[in-house]
Amino acid sequence: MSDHEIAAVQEHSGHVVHRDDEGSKMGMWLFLFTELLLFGGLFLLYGGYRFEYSEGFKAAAADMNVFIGMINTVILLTSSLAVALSIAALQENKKTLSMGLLWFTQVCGLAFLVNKYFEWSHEIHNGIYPGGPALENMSNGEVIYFGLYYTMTGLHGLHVIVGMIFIGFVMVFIQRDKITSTNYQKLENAGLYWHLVDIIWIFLFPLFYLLH
Amino acid sequence: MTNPIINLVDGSFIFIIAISVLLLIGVTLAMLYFCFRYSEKRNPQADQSITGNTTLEVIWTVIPLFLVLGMFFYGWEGFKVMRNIPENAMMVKVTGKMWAWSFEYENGKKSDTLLYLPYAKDVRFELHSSDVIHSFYVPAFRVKEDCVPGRTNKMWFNTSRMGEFDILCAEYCGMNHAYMLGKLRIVPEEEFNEWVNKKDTVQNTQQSQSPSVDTTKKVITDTVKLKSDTTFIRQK
Amino acid sequence: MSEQGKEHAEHTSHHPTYGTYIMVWIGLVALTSITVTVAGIKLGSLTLITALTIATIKTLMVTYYFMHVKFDNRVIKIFILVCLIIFLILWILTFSDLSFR
Amino acid sequence: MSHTLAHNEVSFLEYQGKHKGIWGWLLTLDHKRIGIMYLVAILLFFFVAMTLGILMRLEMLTPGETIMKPQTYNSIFTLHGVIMVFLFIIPAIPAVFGNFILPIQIGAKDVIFPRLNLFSWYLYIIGGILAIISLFTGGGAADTGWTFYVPYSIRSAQNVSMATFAAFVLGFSSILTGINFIATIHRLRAPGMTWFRLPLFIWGLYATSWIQVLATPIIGITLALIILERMLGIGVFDPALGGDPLLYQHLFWIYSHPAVYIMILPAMGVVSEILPTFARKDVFGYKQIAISSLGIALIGYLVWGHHMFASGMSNTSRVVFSLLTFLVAIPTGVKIFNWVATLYKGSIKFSAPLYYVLAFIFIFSVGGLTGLVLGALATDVHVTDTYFVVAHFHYVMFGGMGIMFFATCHYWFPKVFGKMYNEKLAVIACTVIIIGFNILYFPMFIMGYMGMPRRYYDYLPEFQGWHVLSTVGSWILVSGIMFMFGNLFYALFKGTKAATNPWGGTTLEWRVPSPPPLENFDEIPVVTGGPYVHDKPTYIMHPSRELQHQNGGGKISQEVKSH
Ligand code: HEA
Ligand code: HEA
Ligand code: CUA
Ligand SMILES: [Cu+2]
Repeated sequence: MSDHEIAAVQEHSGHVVHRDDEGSKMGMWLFLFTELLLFGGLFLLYGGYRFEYSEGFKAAAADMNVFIGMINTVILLTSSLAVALSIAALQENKKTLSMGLLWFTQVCGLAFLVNKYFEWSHEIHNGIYPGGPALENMSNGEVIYFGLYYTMTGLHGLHVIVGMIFIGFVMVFIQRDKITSTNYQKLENAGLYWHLVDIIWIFLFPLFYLLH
Repeated sequence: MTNPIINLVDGSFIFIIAISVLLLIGVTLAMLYFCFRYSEKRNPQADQSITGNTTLEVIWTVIPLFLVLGMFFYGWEGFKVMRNIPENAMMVKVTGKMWAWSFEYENGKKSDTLLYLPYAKDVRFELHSSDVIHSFYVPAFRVKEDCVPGRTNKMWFNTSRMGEFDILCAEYCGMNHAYMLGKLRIVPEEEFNEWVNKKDTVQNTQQSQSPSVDTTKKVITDTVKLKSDTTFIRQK
Repeated sequence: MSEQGKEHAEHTSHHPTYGTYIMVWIGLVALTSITVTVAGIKLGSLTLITALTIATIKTLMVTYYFMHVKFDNRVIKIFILVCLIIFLILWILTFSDLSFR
Repeated sequence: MSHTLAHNEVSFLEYQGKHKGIWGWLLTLDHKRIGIMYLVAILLFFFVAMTLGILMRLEMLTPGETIMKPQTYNSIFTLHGVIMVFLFIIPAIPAVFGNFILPIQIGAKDVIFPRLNLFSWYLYIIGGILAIISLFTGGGAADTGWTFYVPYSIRSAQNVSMATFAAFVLGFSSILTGINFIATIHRLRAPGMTWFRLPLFIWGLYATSWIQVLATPIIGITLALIILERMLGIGVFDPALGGDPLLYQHLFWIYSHPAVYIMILPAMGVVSEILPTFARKDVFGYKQIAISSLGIALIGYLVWGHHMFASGMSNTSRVVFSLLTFLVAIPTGVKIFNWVATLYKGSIKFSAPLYYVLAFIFIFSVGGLTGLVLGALATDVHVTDTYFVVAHFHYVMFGGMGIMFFATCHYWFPKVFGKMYNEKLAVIACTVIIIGFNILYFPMFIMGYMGMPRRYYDYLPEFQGWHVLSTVGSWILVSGIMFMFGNLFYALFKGTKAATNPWGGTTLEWRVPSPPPLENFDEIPVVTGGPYVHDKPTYIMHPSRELQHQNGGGKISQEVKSH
């Protein structure tokens, strides 16, 4: 038996649970797949309905504020950058920088949600909500569009919140030196989650805002 | 009178079942024979050298492939007939609602529960629903198709047999799904014409609350009672 | 087990630098503004196609660099591919119904 | 290397860790204890659902009202289906025996994420409790059928929201188990355990886990949408608002067809374990069986439309789905043929698990072959939504997966509990079950072809003879099942002590004591050969001791590498 194999065997027989970063990352990716398919079902519905009601969809989307959508896209892209940078910073043992970048991410997440809040309340104010007065008079395609709009952006918003909580926990761990420059897989996983949330928005944005 | 749909459905059924039974017998007999021949008693020492055989694997991949393709094509043949609705078929509009069938003929004649059709005619059905999904099923003619709210589905068959047949609802639609029955009465053409051109009688205007099929009379009385206390949260 | 050892070693070594990340970000923002502009010009059915193509490119950039897939081992790449293939199958088969109804 | 074997001699059942008594179970991170907790919970739900099945059969004894009103009947088949599918058959083999056996078979001390494992058990329990609460709250038990088809599920006044939410939570639990298994199989295989040395049960679980991860989210979102529609009236599926009920059906079956392979693949994995053990020889066509599991999982994604042949789906789509459906028969056939060939020139020892497996091969073939009748377009239009379908899926689900669950219980019982049951009685019970099963379900094929629709509270008088026969069959089946469980329960308390390897199995779980110690192995074994090699050892259980014996142990590393 080579030294290497002996080491491997011994490592496995130790009673301390062996830290497996690669496995942890794999688990996170598998989880991301389930998230992707969760939204995947909705995207499929969107595709199906857009095919059936392309005119209604266009009419409904005219109501969307492209500017807010674009701002939100940039906000999320920037926050993704911050998370990616924070990992690099932590790897170089720059704890303060890393924490700062994560704070910045949280602020971005919050800003995104605030924008979303104003957007939703604007629609609701205009009577566009399930059973609302404006929606009652709209065509089937428009009703479906708004049904999907609320569910998809709503679910996405929920994911932003979950991502922020996830990052919040990670920040506590970094503060307490549970996550360090040699043991940063949890931060990476939080990052992966955050990027996924970003990717989903990358698709939601053109699908709901940019159809003229 | 031959009816292509019945023949093709029954034909492909027999074809698939025949192959299946042969395969099943083959597999089972081989299994039982091996169990008998190679039991511990008769064969104390297993032959460890047998771990696979590529020729066999190919055989039992390729042959089944052809068998199932055969089954597919037979089924497809029947299906083509089912979906290929004759141009000059007479049309009946079928509407399913909880829990009764109603039929409307081309001349505007309406009928509940009871579907009169002339003998030896191609009949096309347009299927509608006014609430949830139902399925218009006439077992005697081997056809069914769902009635989906918001859509118009189509099906057809040839009324190749005279007599009375059951119409059933084959898609679960709530409490009285089992009582959503109808009767198909196929009569000689003259008799049908007479019926279809007669002005609506009392029997047809009385908006039957529940299907009035003789066979289920007994149970209907107490289900009508039950039905009235089923509420729907959002009645559109 | 030696396989695992190697993965460990790989893990810490190359990650992109700050510069790369920032370049990627600039690219992403640029692409975003392109989609918005293109959507403004009336291109008809092309709008959707360009929008989705750009979104796909952006996604590739995010996964490749921000999510470090570029530096991951083969297993994760294959996983992602499997997931995408399945997703594609769902689309194709669902549209085999919708587009022929 | 320290030889602290002492604590490892205590079995996981007796081991007292941080928490004592019941907390030692409820807070355990040990995969074996979690497996047993699943077993208890799943059996509980299984009994409930079986009782509902029996009640349905009683109702069908006579036309008209026999013991219940239509509304009750509709709720009962819904619950029967929901519990059987989401609470019994999907988790049964993976969550119970997958959890228990998987880490041992690949030579690991636990699954890779033990906390997640416990968490998914709790999700399972929460889902189960929600399902039960849904019976008594809101408008009463859901009455939509387990398929929750819109728009009925949106309109029904019953407590559909809670029932779908329960299914949602259960789906989440299933996803987490899947993630855990995939990562475990990738990361924690013992040295030398290459992919083609994995036991076939592991291959079955691996394929299953992928379906769990990549299909379950779809049903999650679909059911969530039903809840949203009901609560908020969001227009997504409701045709009154322009929704398309067929899109719902697509989404539902995108999950639920692959789900039937979630049910059967682990069962097929166990077949591939039991046959070589009792034939006392290597399995026939190892690679084909392993790959066909992946094949079935993949093709499983391509065929969901066969549930919608009469729904108004486009003709093109119906033809495509029918063609694809037939392809599943190929990898399944490959498995069946290889299993039968495994018996060839074996030295077959007849024990209870083997009887169940033989029964499985016959009954599952009947179920699978009748699936082909459903897959063919012309015939399916006639028999869809009739008792023919009911017969088909009981043959594959109960006769396939259910019977294999019983087989699995008998096969690993000595390993899990360290006790041995009365084998004669087990074989008698098996015989009664098979007879009862066929009398119960075979008449349904006939009724179905005659045109008896499913989910019917009542029926036309001409069907009564068959219904009576079927109900009588259900009584025979009940006696068999009660007898079987009685035998096992008795053995749990009064059984004789089981040996480490009572059957002469060759996989790793038979190398550790019965019941296994807390961390399974005091030292991770090294694997040197395939899983079903009967004539030479293929595991080195104590590599470090071996190492001391033969200087440098060049032999081991050679053998490890040789594959
Ligand atoms: C464990 C679960 C399980 C399994 C494994 C299967 C396996 C199969 N099922 Fe089944 N099925 C269900 C569970 C399952 N099914 C359920 C629950 C429903 C109803 C859901 C509902 O509506 O409530 C259903 C419904 C259902 C339908 C829809 C019926 C309808 O509603 O109209 C169809 C249609 O194609 C179908 C087909 C098949 C096929 C082709 C297989 C194949 O995988 C079978 C393959 C096996 C074999 C073919 C037999 C063995 C092979 C040989 C002996 C080799 C030689 C064979 C040949 C050469 C052909 N099934
Ligand atoms: C794993 C899956 C599984 C299993 C094992 C079973 C088992 C049984 N099922 Fe099945 N069944 C389904 C899954 C399953 N079912 C599904 C998915 C549906 C579709 C639902 C729908 O349409 O939505 C269905 C539908 C269904 C119907 C059709 C209803 C209809 O369409 O009208 C019928 C009718 O007879 C039926 C009967 C039975 C019977 C008699 C059993 C028997 O095997 C049960 C045997 C029972 C025993 C052996 C009881 C022994 C135990 C006790 C008596 C309890 C003792 C209690 C304690 C110790 C606490 N089932
Ligand atoms: Cu109408 Cu069932
Ligand atoms: Cu299916």
